[in-house]
Amino acid sequence: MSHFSIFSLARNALTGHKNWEKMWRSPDPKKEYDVVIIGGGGHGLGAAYYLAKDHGITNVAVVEKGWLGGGNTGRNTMTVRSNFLREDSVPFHELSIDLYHQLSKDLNYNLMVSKRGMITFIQSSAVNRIAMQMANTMHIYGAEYRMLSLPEIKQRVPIFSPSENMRLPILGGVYQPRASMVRHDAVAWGFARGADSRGVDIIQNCEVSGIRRESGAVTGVETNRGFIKAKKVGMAVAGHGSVVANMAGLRLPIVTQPLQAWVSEPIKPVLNEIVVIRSYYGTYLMQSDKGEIVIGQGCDPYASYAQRGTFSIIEDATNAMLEVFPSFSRLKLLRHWAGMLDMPFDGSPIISKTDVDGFYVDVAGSGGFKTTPAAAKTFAHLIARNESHPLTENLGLSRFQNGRLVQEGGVSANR
Amino acid sequence: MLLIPCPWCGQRNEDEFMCGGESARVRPDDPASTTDAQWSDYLYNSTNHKGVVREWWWHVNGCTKWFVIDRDTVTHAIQPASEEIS
Amino acid sequence: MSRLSSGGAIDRRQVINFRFNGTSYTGFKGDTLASALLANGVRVVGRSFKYHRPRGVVSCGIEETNALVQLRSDLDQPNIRATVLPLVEGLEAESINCWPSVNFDVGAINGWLAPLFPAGFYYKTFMAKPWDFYSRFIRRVAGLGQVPKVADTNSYERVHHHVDVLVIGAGPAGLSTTLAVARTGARVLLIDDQSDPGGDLLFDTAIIDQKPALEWVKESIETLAQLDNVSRLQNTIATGYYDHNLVIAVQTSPDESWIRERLWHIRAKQVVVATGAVERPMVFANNDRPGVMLCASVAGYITRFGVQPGKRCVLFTNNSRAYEYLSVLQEAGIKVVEIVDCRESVDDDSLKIAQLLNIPVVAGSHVVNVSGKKMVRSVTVRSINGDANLHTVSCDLVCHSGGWNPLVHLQSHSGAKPVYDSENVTFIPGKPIQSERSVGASNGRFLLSQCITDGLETGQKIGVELGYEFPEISFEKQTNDVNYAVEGFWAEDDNTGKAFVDYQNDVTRADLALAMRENFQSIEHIKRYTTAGMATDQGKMGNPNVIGIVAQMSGTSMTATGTTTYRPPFQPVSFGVIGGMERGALIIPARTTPITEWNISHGAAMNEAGANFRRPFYYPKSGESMQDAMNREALATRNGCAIYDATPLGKFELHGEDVPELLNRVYTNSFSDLPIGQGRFGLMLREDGRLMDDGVTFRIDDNHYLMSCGTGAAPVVLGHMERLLQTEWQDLKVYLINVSAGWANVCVCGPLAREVLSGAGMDRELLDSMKFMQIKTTKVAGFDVRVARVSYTGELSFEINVRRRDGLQLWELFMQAGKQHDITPIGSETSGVLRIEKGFVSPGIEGDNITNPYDAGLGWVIDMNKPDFIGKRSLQRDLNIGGERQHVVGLLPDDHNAKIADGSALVPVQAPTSGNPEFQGHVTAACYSPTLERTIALALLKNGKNRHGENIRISGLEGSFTATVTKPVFYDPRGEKMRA
Amino acid sequence: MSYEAKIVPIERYGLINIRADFSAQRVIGESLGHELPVTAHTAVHTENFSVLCFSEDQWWVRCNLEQETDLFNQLYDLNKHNHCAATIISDHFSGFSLIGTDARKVLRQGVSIDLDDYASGQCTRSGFARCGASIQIVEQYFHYDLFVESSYASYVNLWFDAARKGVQNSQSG
Repeated sequence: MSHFSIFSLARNALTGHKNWEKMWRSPDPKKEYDVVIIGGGGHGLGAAYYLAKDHGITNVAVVEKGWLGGGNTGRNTMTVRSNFLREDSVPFHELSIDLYHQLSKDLNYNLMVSKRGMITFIQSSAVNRIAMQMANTMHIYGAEYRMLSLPEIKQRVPIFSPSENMRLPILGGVYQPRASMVRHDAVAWGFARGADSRGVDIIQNCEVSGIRRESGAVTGVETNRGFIKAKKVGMAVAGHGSVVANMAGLRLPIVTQPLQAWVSEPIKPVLNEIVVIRSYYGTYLMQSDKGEIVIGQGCDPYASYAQRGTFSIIEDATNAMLEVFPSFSRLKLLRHWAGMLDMPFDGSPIISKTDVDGFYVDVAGSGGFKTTPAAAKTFAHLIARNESHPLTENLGLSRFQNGRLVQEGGVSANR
Repeated sequence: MLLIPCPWCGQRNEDEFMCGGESARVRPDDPASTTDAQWSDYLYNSTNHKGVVREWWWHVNGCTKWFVIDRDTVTHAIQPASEEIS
Repeated sequence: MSRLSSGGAIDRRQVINFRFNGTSYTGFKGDTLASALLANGVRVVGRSFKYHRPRGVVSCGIEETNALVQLRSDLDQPNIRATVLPLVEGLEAESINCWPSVNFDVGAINGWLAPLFPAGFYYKTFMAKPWDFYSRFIRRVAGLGQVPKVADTNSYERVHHHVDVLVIGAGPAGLSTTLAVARTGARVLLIDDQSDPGGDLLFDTAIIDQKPALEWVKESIETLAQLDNVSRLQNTIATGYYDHNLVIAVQTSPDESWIRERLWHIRAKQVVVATGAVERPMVFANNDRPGVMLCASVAGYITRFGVQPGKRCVLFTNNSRAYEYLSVLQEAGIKVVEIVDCRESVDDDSLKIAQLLNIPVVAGSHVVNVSGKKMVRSVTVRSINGDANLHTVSCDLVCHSGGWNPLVHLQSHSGAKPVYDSENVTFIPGKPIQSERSVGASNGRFLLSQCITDGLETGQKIGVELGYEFPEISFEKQTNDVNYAVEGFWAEDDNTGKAFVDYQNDVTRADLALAMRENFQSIEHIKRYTTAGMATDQGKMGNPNVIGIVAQMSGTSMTATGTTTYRPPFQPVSFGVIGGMERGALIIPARTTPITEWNISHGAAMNEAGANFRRPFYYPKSGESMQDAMNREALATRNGCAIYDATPLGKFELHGEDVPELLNRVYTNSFSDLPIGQGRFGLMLREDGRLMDDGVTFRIDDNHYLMSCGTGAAPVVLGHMERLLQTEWQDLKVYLINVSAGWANVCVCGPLAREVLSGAGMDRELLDSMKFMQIKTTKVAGFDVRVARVSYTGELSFEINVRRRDGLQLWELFMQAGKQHDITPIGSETSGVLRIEKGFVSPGIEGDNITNPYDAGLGWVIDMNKPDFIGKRSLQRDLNIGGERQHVVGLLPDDHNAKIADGSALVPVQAPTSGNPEFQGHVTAACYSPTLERTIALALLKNGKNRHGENIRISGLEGSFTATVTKPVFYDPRGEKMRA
Repeated sequence: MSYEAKIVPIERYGLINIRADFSAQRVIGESLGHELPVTAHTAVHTENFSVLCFSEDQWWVRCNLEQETDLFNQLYDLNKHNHCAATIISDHFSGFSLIGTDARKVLRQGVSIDLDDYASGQCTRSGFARCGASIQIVEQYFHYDLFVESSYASYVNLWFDAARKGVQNSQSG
């Protein structure tokens, strides 16, 4: 792997950039691997990277039915944060932020991790109570989260000018300074390059059609490029968790729902922080490095694999946004799209063994981008050692047997 | 904005309804006799099928009736459920 | 000046003054900003995104990538396409993305550094320091225009509309379709983005049946205007095509003068996409220089605006269509010095035109470079195979045409996949997924005659499909266009300069090559790595070129390479119109009770109470702090009398012989033996054993019950029971009727409650005789009321229910009667204090989706002997395998005045307050109790039930306190007061 | 400047909700002296009252306020021997008449149903302006009576005002 730097750019400029190496190989699948990871997004590629880096397991294939990072890795709002309620959530998400902030150097690939800070508006006493609970749980785990007064919000976000007759007046906000934005595609590409250079085979356009088992244990995967033998198979297929798990004869506690995101036309920088207008419809927005205002909201309220959602979500979110940023009224919506979220019943990630020996699942939960490195690292740990990483002991499927859910607001709200 | 065929009111926008999920998820007749695994499966798991799914919808802002439709979760094409479900 | 002395659809009598980059200019009514700038000889209108290269107008339509401007003054808006911006008096516009000026832009230094900035360079560097360090600079140079400085004072509207057939585009194909469908009597709506119908015919000199095409347009419109079943909207652009044939369109400046833009939600049985096609650029070195323009657009500026964009022109093309514009150019006094055609053998029709106009054709050749920076000076031409024909031609205008791209975007939104048409070297609509048809140029039928025939035939088919009779009509129309012949051309050139495939994002052919070299194979990868097609024009012009070049470089077909997915909207849409009018009070409803206005006018601090109700938080007297007000209100309740508005609580009537059975199944306790006139506290669980709601259900009559529930839980509870009745338990005979808003519910509570009520005229005997949990019907001051003796405060308490219309009168009556007892209205925050003192568990607070009723100390409400109830099996599971659980406990802080925030964490008393102490639980609700004169709290604590008497540390952001764990009840533990 | 349409609160009216299974329908019809309408979106109009059909087992009897109690008493007791329920709901709902040449242009902002489908005399229930409404079509396109849950009435007043003449966003911003 050639080292990327300003010097390598300058050197290559002299030769018209004609000598850059491939970022990763395009190998044919071997007959057998120690581990096959299904899904070439951030989670799967990351898991392969950490299998090689942390555990020295390099005889690994990542099989991807389309192109690298073509699923949710490339369809999210690029936000990384750890403001959660539960003791099982906060440290896990904190690990993710820690890892993200060192990954560009580790991978020698610029993920453009920018620490923007996230402000969540408080518009009712009920939200205030939840925010305080979150703040205090986070405080325990060393994650900074503090209250902001209205003038403090105004000072940080000069463009913030809530209308005077807001239906739910903004009483203040909570602020996580370490919430960040990360260039989403780069996460997949960086992990891919890192894994490939350590010997992992990344096989694109390779669709899994079956998971072969013998006496309750995995023996390999059937693909459109033939059978690939492996005693350990990890699944990291955001948006298709049930489809793949079903190949192993399993049902999962998830519903696949569209999660939409959209961007404005690019404008000069006006918004540094990530802003959450929680109380109307749960709208969040931020400005990308490119200048687009990136906006998102909750899931569409039914199962769908269609990668598109209903326009009314955008209409609702727009109203919420304009209540706080009236000057965006004449900005324009440039593009909208949807990812498919495998939403667990309790909204929290599932990183788990299954009833099938050697078959492991990583289901991202309510937005898997933010957890990518932590999920990848702990998933690699689980696969390598066949036991949970300490941070994900309570994030396994067993919680759905004993009822000890890690409630962060998932499907249960709909049932 | 899906158009949901309510058997009583006709085609209406999805925002008049609430989706009740897979109709195959039926409450066990005698919950006490289920194993923990069976109960967990009923409570939390779903088939979450990619393709045509038979599911409940509630016309909350209309005739207030619950009914089933067959909806393709990939194309969103909808058919009234082809046969009665008990 | 480049304005021709005659011609164009502009009104030369109406001069319009405008300013661009600080200079004053004039144009005419009918101009766009772009045509007026060209007419004034303004060539450089903007700078490019990355290299800050000077850019000029390239097209005359919505596909424009270069001429983006910032509007100023009242119209302040960024990134407006000058090519579709109607010129209005006083318009002020500026170039974007340049400093200090468009003609001298410091950012152009990036052009010199360009070798360091290939595609994706930022992934490879800027890693020595955190990205924040670099991004501060990078962000500043990114972005296009600026957020408007002035507030938007306009009104917007959102409407729903239904039609049988929606036709999108009033060009020849759309008009023909509409004409045909209209005759059937089906409801048709024709929408078009321009101010006038005609589509490309507005920019053209086409002939239909020996007459100028625009006359045919005029006649067609007149015909349609006669028909009641046809409506037509101009200035209305379809922006997205969604599920189940929903099309969203934006109408600008509708007739209603108070509306700036209207968002249409149009649901159609059939959608006809007739959005036309746009011309594709050729890819060659320096193809972005001002003066390099699309061929049809140059003709368009001449025909529609009477503008001559140059004097001496070279045409570079790969198709026959471009030749059709030559006579327009020549007649406008533009000398076309040479036609460079990359086809080896040029078709006869084209050659004939060139011959007739006496223009030399250099076949099998291509333009390999353009010289001139802010204006074209010359082009270099060379044969494709070798150095033959190498020569330089001086010119000030390069017209280029790389063929035509059908605007398949809307069809693509609908779920269809475009397919490659090798004959026309372009992507055309694929198999429709919804009830949709594409017609005309957007369907790859580029000839005018084809457009009309396609439209008429399609219209007929649709009419028949919708079940209408269809009259005979002739499909034959005589037009003057020649056959369309095109050859794909994406050959490598001499590398003499940047050959752009995406102007706005500054993506070059070399960038595509680099991406492929680095093993980005999928077209989606290449798009993302190079950003080709991701600018504000979303690749309308350039995408097929990207695909063509990638296919050529990788040696695969266009089909195999495929397109990227087109995402809505088709054109950017202002957020203002997306939001419509739902701002301020309209964003979500604020629900009211008959007492709401009284509360507000009596100074109550209001707060959300759930289900969109706002309720008094507390009632501060002048100069009183929140805490003082709460103390006063709480003490009044405990020692005197208080009144509050309980109207927002949910109230449902249940009728039918199976109501007790239903109640037995949805509540944890038994309702089999409830006498008439009596109520019972019930606890409702979700199937997973978690708290859903609690409330009191009364038996009114034999088959008639009344259930009350929490405000926020009301819609959930009603939905829960309705679902069970209609899906799982269809055999139960129960009807549920929501009567929540029909009754005003005034609660009078406190030891003096009876005095107040009897003072108001209520029967004292009845009050004295009523037992806890009873309900009676009686009269007060002539009002029929239902009186229920229930208590959410722990005090003697009566809820008086009266018809909504009489609610305020009743409230005021009680206020009057209570005056001598100093009756005190109390808010929800005070109710919170009272409930904490009593240890009443709130399903929405202590019940945090984890707590089960045993955890909450509500085991006494559970009858596990019942055969079944919702949640029972899950409770059994919790007991069997649920492990250690969190329990509701009380906390008594050692510091009696401790200010404890709700949500504070609980840690072992010795633990440090941060850095991974053992997490034990959290405070759910804390308050200062004026009755106990100390701070108290309810909390969820791991294994808390078994830890009464232990010490624990409350760890909050504001401070840390030690406290003793107690039973979760601080006041009147036996409930003697409320039963008094 | 605004649409040509006015909003008039419907003042005194009686409204009784009827739920009844198939056999109880007949009994109720007999009691009312008129069969209940059983086709979707239809209503029957008698001299004294109208019966609006909202579902296969849900009706409204709209009458004068003066008749409400008597009619209710007459219907209520039928539940002793039949599976049916009569409930006075004239307070639970608040009525608005939307009248004018532009009534349709106001209403189409709040409902997503096809207004061409509903002829004079018909009725339906639909989503409306984030709260939902029962709608009686008095005169197609020109006169609609809308009933919303009373807790939404003041919001609906604001809504109609804005739908009629737009909101100047500057005032809210």
